[in-house]
Amino acid sequence: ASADTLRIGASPVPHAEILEQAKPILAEQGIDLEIIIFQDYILPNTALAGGDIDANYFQHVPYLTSVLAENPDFDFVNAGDVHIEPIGIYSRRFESLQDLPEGGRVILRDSVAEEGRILSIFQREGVVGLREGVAPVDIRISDIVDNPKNLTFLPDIEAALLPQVYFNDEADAVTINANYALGAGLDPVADPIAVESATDNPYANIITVRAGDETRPDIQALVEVLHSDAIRTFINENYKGAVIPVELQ
Amino acid sequence: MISISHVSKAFARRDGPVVALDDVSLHVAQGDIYGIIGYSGAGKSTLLRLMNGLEHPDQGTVTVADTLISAAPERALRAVRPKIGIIFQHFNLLWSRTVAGNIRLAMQIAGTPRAQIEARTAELIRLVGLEGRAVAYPSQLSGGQKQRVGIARALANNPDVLLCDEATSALDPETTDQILDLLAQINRDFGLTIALITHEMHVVRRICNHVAVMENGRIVEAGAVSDIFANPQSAVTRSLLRTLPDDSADAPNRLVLVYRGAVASEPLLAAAIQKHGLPVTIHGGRTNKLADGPLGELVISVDAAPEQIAAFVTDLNAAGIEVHDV
Amino acid sequence: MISISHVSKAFARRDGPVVALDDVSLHVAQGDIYGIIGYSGAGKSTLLRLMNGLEHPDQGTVTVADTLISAAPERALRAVRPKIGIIFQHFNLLWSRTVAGNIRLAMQIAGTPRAQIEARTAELIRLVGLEGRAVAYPSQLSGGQKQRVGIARALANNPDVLLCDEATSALDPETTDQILDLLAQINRDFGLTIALITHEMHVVRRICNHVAVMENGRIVEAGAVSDIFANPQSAVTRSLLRTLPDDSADAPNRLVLVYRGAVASEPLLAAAIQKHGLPVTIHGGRTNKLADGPLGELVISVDAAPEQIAAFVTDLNAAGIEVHDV
Amino acid sequence: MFETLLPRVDPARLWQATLDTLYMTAFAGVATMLLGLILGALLFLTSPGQLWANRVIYGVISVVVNIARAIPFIILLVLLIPFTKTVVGTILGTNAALPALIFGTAPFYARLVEIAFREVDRGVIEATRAMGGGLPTILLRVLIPESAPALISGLTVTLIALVSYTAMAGVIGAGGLGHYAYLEGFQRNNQQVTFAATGVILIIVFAIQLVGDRTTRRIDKR
Amino acid sequence: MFETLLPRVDPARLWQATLDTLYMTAFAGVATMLLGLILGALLFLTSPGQLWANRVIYGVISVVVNIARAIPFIILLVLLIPFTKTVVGTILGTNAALPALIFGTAPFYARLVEIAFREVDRGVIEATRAMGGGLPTILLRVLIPESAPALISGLTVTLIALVSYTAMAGVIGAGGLGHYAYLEGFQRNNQQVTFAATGVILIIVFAIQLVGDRTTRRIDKR
Ligand SMILES: Nc1ncnc2c1ncn2[C@@H]1O[C@H](COP(=O)(O)OP(=O)(O)OP(=O)(O)O)[C@@H](O)[C@H]1O
Ligand SMILES: Nc1ncnc2c1ncn2[C@@H]1O[C@H](COP(=O)(O)OP(=O)(O)OP(=O)(O)O)[C@@H](O)[C@H]1O
Ligand SMILES: [Mg+2]
Ligand SMILES: [Mg+2]
Repeated sequence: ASADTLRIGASPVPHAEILEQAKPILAEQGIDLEIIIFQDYILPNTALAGGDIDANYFQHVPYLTSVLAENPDFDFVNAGDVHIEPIGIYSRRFESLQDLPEGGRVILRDSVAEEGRILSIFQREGVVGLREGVAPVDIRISDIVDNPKNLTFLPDIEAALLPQVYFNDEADAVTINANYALGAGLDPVADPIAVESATDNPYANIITVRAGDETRPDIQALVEVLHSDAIRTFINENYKGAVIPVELQ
Repeated sequence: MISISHVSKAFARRDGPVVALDDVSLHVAQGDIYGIIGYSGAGKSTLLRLMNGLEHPDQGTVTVADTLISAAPERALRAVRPKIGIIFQHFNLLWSRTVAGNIRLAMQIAGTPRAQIEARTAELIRLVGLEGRAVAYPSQLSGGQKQRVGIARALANNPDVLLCDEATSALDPETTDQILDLLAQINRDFGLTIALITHEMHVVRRICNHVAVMENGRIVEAGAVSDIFANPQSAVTRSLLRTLPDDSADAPNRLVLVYRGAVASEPLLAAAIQKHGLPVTIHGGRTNKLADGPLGELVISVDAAPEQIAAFVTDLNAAGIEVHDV
Repeated sequence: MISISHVSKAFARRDGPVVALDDVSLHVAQGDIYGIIGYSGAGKSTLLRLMNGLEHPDQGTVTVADTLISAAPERALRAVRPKIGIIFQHFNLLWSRTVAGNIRLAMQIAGTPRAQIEARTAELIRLVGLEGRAVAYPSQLSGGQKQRVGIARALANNPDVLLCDEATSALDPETTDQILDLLAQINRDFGLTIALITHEMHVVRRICNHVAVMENGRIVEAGAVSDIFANPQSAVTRSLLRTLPDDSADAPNRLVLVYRGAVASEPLLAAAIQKHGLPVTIHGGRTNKLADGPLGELVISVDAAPEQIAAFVTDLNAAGIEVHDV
Repeated sequence: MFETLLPRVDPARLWQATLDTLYMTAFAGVATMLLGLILGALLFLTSPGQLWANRVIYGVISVVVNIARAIPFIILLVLLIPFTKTVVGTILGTNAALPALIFGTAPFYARLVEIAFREVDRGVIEATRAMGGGLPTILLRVLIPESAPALISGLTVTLIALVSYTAMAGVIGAGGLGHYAYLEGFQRNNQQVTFAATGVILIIVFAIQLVGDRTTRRIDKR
Repeated sequence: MFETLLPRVDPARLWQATLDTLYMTAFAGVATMLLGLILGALLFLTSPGQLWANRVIYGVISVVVNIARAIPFIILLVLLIPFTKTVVGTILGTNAALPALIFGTAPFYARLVEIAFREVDRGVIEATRAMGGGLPTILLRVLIPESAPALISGLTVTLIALVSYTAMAGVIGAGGLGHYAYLEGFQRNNQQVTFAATGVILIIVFAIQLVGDRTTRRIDKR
């Protein structure tokens, strides 16, 4: 039976929650899905490279690309896109990013993989200008070249605490990942003052496996289940637009 | 001043209780120097600790200076304790404080003004002979020096009552005498009441006016020192009395007769007295069984003309007795 | 057995060094019981601690049983130490072990077989009079009881050399005598060499054959006990000797004469001796200055017919002397 | 020097993180010491067989102390948000981290204080009582000075734990070296930052240890 | 009962988390105790003025101990990956968490052991040396028994710190109550899980404290 065990590393929310839905379905196919939760973005890839897990599910393609560039000994491939989590920007004081005052304070989560992603929203709204020629995933706050409002970006807060930060009105704007917004009773579609677009979003979260494993039947079964209607329905109903299943070609 | 009435006290132990005090009654009047003697483990320390409420009796009452110590709440005890000094058997000094610091503590607790504390501390250090060691820590002191710090500390607040648990056991005789003289003087001048545990009879003899003899948690004999010394009733007392040293060495115009070995047991002095017919006062003496045979010493004084004495001494010398003139 | 040669030792202190030992030399022969006396702080404990290497001299050498203790590495010291028992001034018992456990420790260190340990422990507990207290912890013992545990522990390994630092200072005279007799017996039977610090002259008198008198870190006098006692040279020694008690109370066929107050100073006995012409041996006696006046006691024996003695006693009684027949 | 040795470390940020760590450690350290002493003294005095022996008070303090020690830091942080908001005025930054840091480490020090007090010779406490000394005297003039070496060593241990504890305060933007090492070094796979930040942490830790050891040895007069 | 009182808590998962915590605490606890005793004894014996006084050894142990205490847990975890992989065979799960837990807490206990040993009466150590006792005797028959109350209390403190420390081991999938409370309770905003998991942590903590306190009092014969 152990031959049928598939060990997958995942971020806690929503990745692990989605996998939990897939677990009974895979069990019917004789695959025992073992979910290992990671809270950081380094160890899941370390564990994958070391063979401690068979796959992981926490990162998006731009992040994987930069990881592979930095770690030549990693040989990973994308076994399939699963979902997109559009990031929302919330404010208790203002209606839009353009309304943010001179010298306003913006709070970001402490995930370096998402800094560039969030700043891109500010660029899209015309509030800041970013350095040209830097890959989105590598953009840092230090890459802001044009900041007419003189906004301050504070990037150090644990993602799960951000709803509290918002409720306590600690800053002019707070970015909150949709799943945490949902957990805190916010509407991740209606409440934000700016949202990342769901279409053409390069930040689809993927199943990553060691090269060659993408053809393993159990991996393929997993991806298939994650793409199944049952899971798509679960995502849509449970996350109410905060997590969006990827479009299937 | 101190009234102990039908007090009993037992300590719980794995294999049953140890009775430390068994129906003990004792009365120490104001101004008394009351000795408590007895064998090791007789209950002396326990009795003393009842007198300032460090230990509470299972039965009976303890009254000190009109305070019912045995039933007083801690708050009431705190009020009377600065006036009840105690010298502990094991000193109980703070290792973190110097000699001066340890003495100061007692006065700081009593709320003595700072300037007064300094002066008194210096005075006490001098009294117990620790000049120049004021800044030494207990770990740098000899056993007797530690004990003297404990004595100074107990006297710091000019107490009305002083409890001494083997206060001089670690001291040489000279220092012991100095301390005892000091206590006797405070007793005379300020009416200090003292309860004093000791196993040394000469301490009792030197300063106590009353004494209680303890054995197995009971008081077997108590009363005025001269009565007890002259007429010991119990075996314990008699046995303890045998160790008394002699005071006569400081008698005036005295002769010291030393005789060794076989000479010691013969009635030579009596023979000489008979022969010369002199009025010889025998102040004291002792026969000591040394490892290499007996050694006798007698202290006498002779009220006679110098040439009479000289003849007497010559006869004694001829009989093998050394005579020292002091 | 123990050879100390030109040893000096100073302790560093905030305000300059304290010289604890200053050019001290001492020789203790195999089988000696060597007393060390002196005032508090004279350096006695420091000297003793050199003898088992707990302290190292600044200068000079210490040799015990052919081992150069003062320069031996810890490993070599470990080998000889089980045969050098020590009784500490402050006992140094383990609070976590019972009476029996503390005694056992010494034998466990020496590697004694378990069965033997049990038998010897029971024997030692009996020897020091702690029967029934084997399972008590030090915190449940009186001061003297703790000291006796320390004594038992030091004797556990049948040492060749025993170092005693005020080994009986917390003990009553009766227990002290028992312990001293025990030590003397071991000394006789097994040739145990003993170095013994005390401030009690009667301890020296009772068991020592040699004695050294210390003052301010120096040995001011040393030699055979009978020489020193008969002919003390230094002021310290004379002062210490004044405290010797009397051994005569156990003389056979004796009479005890007690006289109080004014009676004490008069030559009454001499007068009676002259009048009756009897061969009176004076074994000893003392004059004690009690708080309420002098109290004298003389121990004599009279080699005469009963009716002669009766007449003699009647005269003494008439002069105000109480006579006890023991 | 920095640029050549550790080109990927931003000295300004490292310096800021160092300041944050020092600030949090110092401030929370002082508060921990005071609160720990008070709680530890209460624990000691109310424990069975001691001067103030009181089952109820001992029980209550024990519960509070244990809860604060047992709860994961981030949950403690969240539980304290209302308190922090009221006292500090914000729930973000170094200041906002202080309540959780203090509540997290003070109970810990309290236990070390309790242990240290229990080692004080009973005879000495008894002597103080015999001189008429009440609780303030026993506490301030006897228990604390007599257990000072253990109190200082315990504080050294606590402060070092606190230094590594401040790393967790990073989750509310309190900065600090631990968080810097984690976020910039570990998360971004920038070994130079990890190395530099950890190095500075070690320097701080050694400084604390050194001062603690020296002080302990200096005041230990046994 | 569970279903009605705390319907949003999965008893099986809570139970599993409890087992994980107990397993990690027990295993790492025993190892911490042994390693801590050894390191603590070395620290004590080699420190200035003690039996084995040796600047170099003391310095080296002090450095190792301080490094392990000062580094943020996750970085310690990463640093230990090669070691863990070799010894445990995997870098994930409860077993993989043990090395980091032990390396994180043993130095801490070592310091408490050092402090406890320093409180042992010098006279007693001296007496043991005077009887010919060497290091093994002094350590096993004197230092440890005479400081046992402080050693046990210190172990209690360490074990409780360990319980809350296991929460951090969750980052490598080690499970445990703290991680469960954080992930399932806090992150998913499920107060019932936070409550239940924290409750179980408290029960464990109190059990440790109770046993520790009892033992301490029983063996303290002063
Ligand atoms: N560790 C130390 N540091 C500083 N001074 C010390 C130390 N140990 C002893 N001394 C000093 O050395 C001198 C001799 O001390 P020692 O203990 O040998 O005296 P002692 O003759 O045994 O006295 P006692 O009869 O009072 O025990 C004393 O003045 C004492 O204060
Ligand atoms: N805390 C205790 N627990 C159990 N037994 C105790 C305790 N304290 C004293 N004892 C016992 O009570 C008896 C009386 O002890 P106490 O200390 O009063 O004797 P002491 O007369 O002062 O003896 P010493 O002259 O040896 O100091 C002893 O047998 C002792 O062992
Ligand atoms: Mg006593
Ligand atoms: Mg001495």
